[in-house]
Amino acid sequence: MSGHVKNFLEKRKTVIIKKWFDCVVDTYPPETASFLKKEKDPFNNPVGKTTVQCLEAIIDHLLDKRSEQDMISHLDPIIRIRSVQDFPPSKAAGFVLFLKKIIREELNNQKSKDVEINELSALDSKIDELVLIAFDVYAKCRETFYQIKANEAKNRFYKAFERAGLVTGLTEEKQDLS
Amino acid sequence: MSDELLKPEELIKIDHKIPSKDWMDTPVNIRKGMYCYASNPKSVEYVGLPHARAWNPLDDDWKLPENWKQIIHEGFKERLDKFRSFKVFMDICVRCGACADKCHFFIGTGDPKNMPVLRAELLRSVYRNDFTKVGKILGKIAGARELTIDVLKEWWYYFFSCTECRRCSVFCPYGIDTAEITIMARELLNLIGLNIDWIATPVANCYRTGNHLGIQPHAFKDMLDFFVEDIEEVAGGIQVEPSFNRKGADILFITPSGDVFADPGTYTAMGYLMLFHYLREKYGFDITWSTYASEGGNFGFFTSHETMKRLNSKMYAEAKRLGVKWILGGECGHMWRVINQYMDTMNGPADFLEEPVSPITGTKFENSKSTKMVHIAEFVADLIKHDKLELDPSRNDHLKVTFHDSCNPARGMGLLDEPRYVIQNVCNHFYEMPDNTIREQTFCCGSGAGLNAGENMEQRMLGGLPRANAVKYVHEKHGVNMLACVCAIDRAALPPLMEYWVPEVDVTGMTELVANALIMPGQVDRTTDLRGEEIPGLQSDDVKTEGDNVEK
Amino acid sequence: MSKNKKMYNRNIIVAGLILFIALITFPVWNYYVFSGETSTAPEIKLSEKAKAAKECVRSKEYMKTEHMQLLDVWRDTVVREAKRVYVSPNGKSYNMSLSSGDNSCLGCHVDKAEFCDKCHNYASVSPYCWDCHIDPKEKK
Amino acid sequence: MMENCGRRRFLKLAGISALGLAAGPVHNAFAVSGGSGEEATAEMTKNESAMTGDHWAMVIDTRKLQTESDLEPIIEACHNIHNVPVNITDKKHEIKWIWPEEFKHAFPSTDNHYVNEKAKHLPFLVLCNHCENPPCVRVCPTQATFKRDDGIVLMDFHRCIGCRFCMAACPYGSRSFNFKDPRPYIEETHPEFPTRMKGVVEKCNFCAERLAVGKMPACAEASNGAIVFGDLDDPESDVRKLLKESYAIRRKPGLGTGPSVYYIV
Amino acid sequence: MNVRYMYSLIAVIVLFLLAYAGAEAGVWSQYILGVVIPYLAILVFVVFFIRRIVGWAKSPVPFRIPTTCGQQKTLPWIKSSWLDNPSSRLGVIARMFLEIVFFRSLFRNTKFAVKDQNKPFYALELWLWVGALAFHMAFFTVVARHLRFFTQPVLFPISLLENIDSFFQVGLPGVFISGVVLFAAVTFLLIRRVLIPQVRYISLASDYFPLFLIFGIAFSGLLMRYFSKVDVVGVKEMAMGLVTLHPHIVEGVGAIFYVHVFFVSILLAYFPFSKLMHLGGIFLSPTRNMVNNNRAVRHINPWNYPVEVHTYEEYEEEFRDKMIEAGLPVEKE
Repeated sequence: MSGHVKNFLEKRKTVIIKKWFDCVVDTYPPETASFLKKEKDPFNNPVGKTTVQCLEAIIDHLLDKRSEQDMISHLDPIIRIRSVQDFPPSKAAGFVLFLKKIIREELNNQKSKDVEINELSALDSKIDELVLIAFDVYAKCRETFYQIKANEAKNRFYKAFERAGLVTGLTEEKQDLS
Repeated sequence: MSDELLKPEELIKIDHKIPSKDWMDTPVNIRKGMYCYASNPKSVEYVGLPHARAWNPLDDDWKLPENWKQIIHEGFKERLDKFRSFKVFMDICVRCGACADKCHFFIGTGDPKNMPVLRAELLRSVYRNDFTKVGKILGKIAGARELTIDVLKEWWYYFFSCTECRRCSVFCPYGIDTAEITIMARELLNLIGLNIDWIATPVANCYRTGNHLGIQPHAFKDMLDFFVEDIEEVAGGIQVEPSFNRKGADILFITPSGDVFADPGTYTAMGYLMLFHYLREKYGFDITWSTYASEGGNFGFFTSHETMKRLNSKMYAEAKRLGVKWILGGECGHMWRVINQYMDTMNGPADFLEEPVSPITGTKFENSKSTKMVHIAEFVADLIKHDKLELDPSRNDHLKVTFHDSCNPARGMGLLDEPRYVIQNVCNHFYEMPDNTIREQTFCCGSGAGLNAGENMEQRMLGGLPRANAVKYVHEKHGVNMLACVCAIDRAALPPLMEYWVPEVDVTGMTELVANALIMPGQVDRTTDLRGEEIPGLQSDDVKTEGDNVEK
Repeated sequence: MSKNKKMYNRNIIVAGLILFIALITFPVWNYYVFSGETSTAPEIKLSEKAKAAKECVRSKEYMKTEHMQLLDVWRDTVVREAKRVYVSPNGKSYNMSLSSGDNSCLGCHVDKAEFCDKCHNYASVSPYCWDCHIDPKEKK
Repeated sequence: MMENCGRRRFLKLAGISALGLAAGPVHNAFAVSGGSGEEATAEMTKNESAMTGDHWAMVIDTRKLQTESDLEPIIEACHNIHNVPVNITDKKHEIKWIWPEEFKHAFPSTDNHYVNEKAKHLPFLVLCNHCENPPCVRVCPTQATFKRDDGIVLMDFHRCIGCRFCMAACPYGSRSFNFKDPRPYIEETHPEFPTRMKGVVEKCNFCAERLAVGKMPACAEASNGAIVFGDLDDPESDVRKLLKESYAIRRKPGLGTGPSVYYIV
Repeated sequence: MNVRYMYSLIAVIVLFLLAYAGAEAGVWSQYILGVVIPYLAILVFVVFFIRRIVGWAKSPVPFRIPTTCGQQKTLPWIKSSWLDNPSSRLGVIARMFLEIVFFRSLFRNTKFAVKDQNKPFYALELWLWVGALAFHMAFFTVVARHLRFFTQPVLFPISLLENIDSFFQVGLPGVFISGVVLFAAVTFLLIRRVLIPQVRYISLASDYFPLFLIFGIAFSGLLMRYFSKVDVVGVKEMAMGLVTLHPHIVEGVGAIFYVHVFFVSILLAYFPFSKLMHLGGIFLSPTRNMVNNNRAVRHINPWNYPVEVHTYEEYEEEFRDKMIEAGLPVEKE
């Protein structure tokens, strides 16, 4: 991809992140959204803080070459949170798509002629790729989550009983889910 | 197709600006993963609580007794007359909002009704309607509303989404304690048979067998016997000999049964055994366990004051029967809130016991001279201070430890420095989490007060997010890999929490760390910790520990 | 269960309430027990000269409530703009001065104690005019 | 009209102009019903006899003031009518508007080391120089010291908060600070002029209060012609004439403050 | 538009119009506004305030449940937090004092921020604390200052307070800082409630009403002092009339005075029925006014009653065989 889009993203990074963050945060109820936006303490506001950090990282590395593994690590923290919050999968992972609209808006605002249409569609497909990765991450998080859930009782009680030899006959079937 | 569905404009449009409806007009939405199953009628029946029945929170019909409104109203009135805290807290909140963002559930879920002030308003609105003139006259303008089935459902959902951790109370200028309000609300709900099973069944079990899992006495002993074997293995041939229900022992030991039956609490239990063995060998320390009072934790506390008292009574009863001098309490959170703030008042005076004195150091535990029950952290800290324990902290060198203050010992008792003193004497690598997430400002594990069930896992993950987030911070900054705590619910709740948010961090009890570092009399070289894991550096060639290949 | 008649922590709460009532009613008992001073507002006694003049620089009502504002304006105008003559709405000229000369405030209202202090004391107003300006009568 | 002006300033000072804006209409509404709703129709003017000028200045003919005793009546005249507390014995707390100074202190920047013997012992009468570029005005945080259009550097004692920045800024030491209540140290108070209060700075005012009623400054009046006062911008004035005739110097000219007090030597 | 604050705003506007009309209507209505209503308001305030407190006092404190915000008193060599986790009466008094006078719990609002990568620092999130403290302190000062109207001769502490309050001698009449601060603080608290969505969400009409009312009181007060002057001597005469129980009306005092007095009366009468009772309630808050000496001194619950328990005998009865088999000692073989 040529440098125009990259330059543009770099130049308008703060604005784009700000807008994107606002969009993502507005997926929460308004009372909560204001808290997420306002509260600066990362320990009193892990959701807001994680969200903004992840969005930054994604923008920074959006156009990198070898990005798939990196992108997973950038998307993981935010989706890890959203996947246990009250969102359907489309919303939990779909926030990535807000980026398309925001970038277009920004391009219009800037009346930037540099970025050509084919560059833009290349960017779009990058974002599409990102969404797919986001869904992968989402699925992975849910999978982990259910594993934890399934293992909990076992880890908590069964394991101890088993170690104590108070449970017999199931050892062959034992499979480690962790 | 995707064009139609996922146009960003549309997504944005849909998600933007949800009209802000008045909270009173927003009915509760009981969501999967965010609530606990209804109580099993058998459990409710066993302890003789009213209106036992099978019901499902997701159903429209909760099979309430005919006169449920009257029951609630009368129960409300009775509690206002019995508890000044309740009455005052119903009246004086100014809704300043200081508590709003202090609740871990609000921080994690973002559900506005999880703000402590609003949680309390759920009850207050009905209070105004039923018990104040202004509310009766002005109605909704005065913030009053009638108790309807929707309001009741809201109560049930949100008062079983409070872990009674009291963090909000720390910041309230009037000390309004949402825990206190939640306790009252749960009492009211129990009057019409609305409880959750993760509370009701442990209550019944504790009542009958003495522990919340319903483990019968022989199994309890078996379990400890197994620890004896395990200790022999990991501690190089040490043969510990716990005693049970032994009359004439000096001291009775009571710990939550979670330590006996659930990982990683079991390692803490092994720690107790090793510590007691060490003290017996060295100083003739004389302590007994009980199978009757084998549960320190008190799920009655999450049901009603009366149930709490019924379960708690076993401690003094057993101490009296066995004729011990005083009671030593293990690591537990709400057990200690009950002991510290309720036990003596409810089931005392314990005049058949002696004022606690450490038989080893001679230290008088002045602060527990009436209740006659000493916390193991106080007891061990005193031993270490008097140099009565031979310790090798380097045996914990593979651990980088941080300490999670459990809500109840922190905000209902003030046990902050004792466990820190102990841990810092048995570990060389100790790191604190940020100031506003520890001590009296500690974040809840998200699973306290009976919410430690399996079905509400999302709720627990979100409630524990602020805690996990602070752990993650020290993990990333200092490489912390072990989260210590002095609470059995923590030891049950934090491992899955860590597994989801910070998979590299494990959970331990304080006494496990002590036992790791303790140089047992007559031990041969110990190369593993209590978990049977090799301690790097003590082995001729380092073997990589297992935990490392857990998938991300 | 509870008889609903008994008060708990009775002593300290009753003591607190008595303190509360004492505070609320302070002005009343302070008046009856300690001061007992007449409560009517002081009458302003006009000097002969003022009586003769019949009118002040502005109307009586205006002066009653706004005199401090007027003086504030005067002092600024005099010091900062060097304007010292006040032509009142009805055309008369006055020397814009609190205390100097016959045509000043005190030149007419010659008795400061009667004219100023009485009301100021009553309303607990302590203007700092007299820290610098000199009442000609008190002149040492 | 003037009163409006005054109120505006008051508001600015009090920092509650926002409240004032909101209060305006309500005030008017109430003004009709309660209190006094009188329209401000009074006018404030200068005295007819007031002396006006564009740049008041003073020329001191040191040739006519040879000894301390020549100066004494002048100083007394000033301090008397201005209620300057002259009985303060503690030198550090002394208050002075106009006083004698040795040549080397009055004119330290003169590079002539060998001043003639006469000048060396001559007492020079010094006072506030009413500079064209007064440093004291620049530093005053409350505008208590300000420069009038007619060149007089004046103090508004009402506004002085006693920060003493002006004292630090004045290169001539023309200002004094009231460390204590001055009244007990005044022999006979002069009711025409106010005293000062504790914590206020004071200095010579070029007898602004006398000019306002058409009188010459007290020192000039008491000097038997040794001190001449007049408008520097008026070519016909006495001061201009004098300066044309004789050689005059000013204090510390190098500082660029532009004193309005000239000394004929 | 939020109905909750609209209700309150409209209520206060209606009250204003009532008072304004009353002040204009004639001497009889001025008498009602200036004498009858203030007396009634005080009476309602005192009687119902006491009733409310007594009501609270009739409920016992069955358990000792202080919120502990620091280290407990324990082993002698561990430094305990005598203030945040008081183990003595003195500690409780100090804790309550700091809470009531300086709103210490609100002050606790620390925030953590990571500036550069690894340098965390703590900042205090103090706006609510500053606003609330300024509001209450200023309110108290203003009330105390008003005693100059209710005492004759004016007591020394009151004039002293006035002098301090008007320390910055700005303009004439001198500006009282407390009045301006009160007005600013009440405006801040009001705006905060309206603008922060989180706080707006939890606010009820009864939260806005006193704020609007106090705003009205402060505003009318400032107006009277600085802009639309009233006859202060007349005001004092009327105030002294109330105090000496020989009430009367002084004519020509100005309508705004009646508005001011009416607002204050409404506030007083409203007080005991509202959240404003936190003034009294804070003294009775069990989480703050109790000593944390739970394990050292037994607390008595007046309604403690015996409960049904599962005795050891019942327990042994059920599990005796298994216990014997496992080698556990039993009472009855």
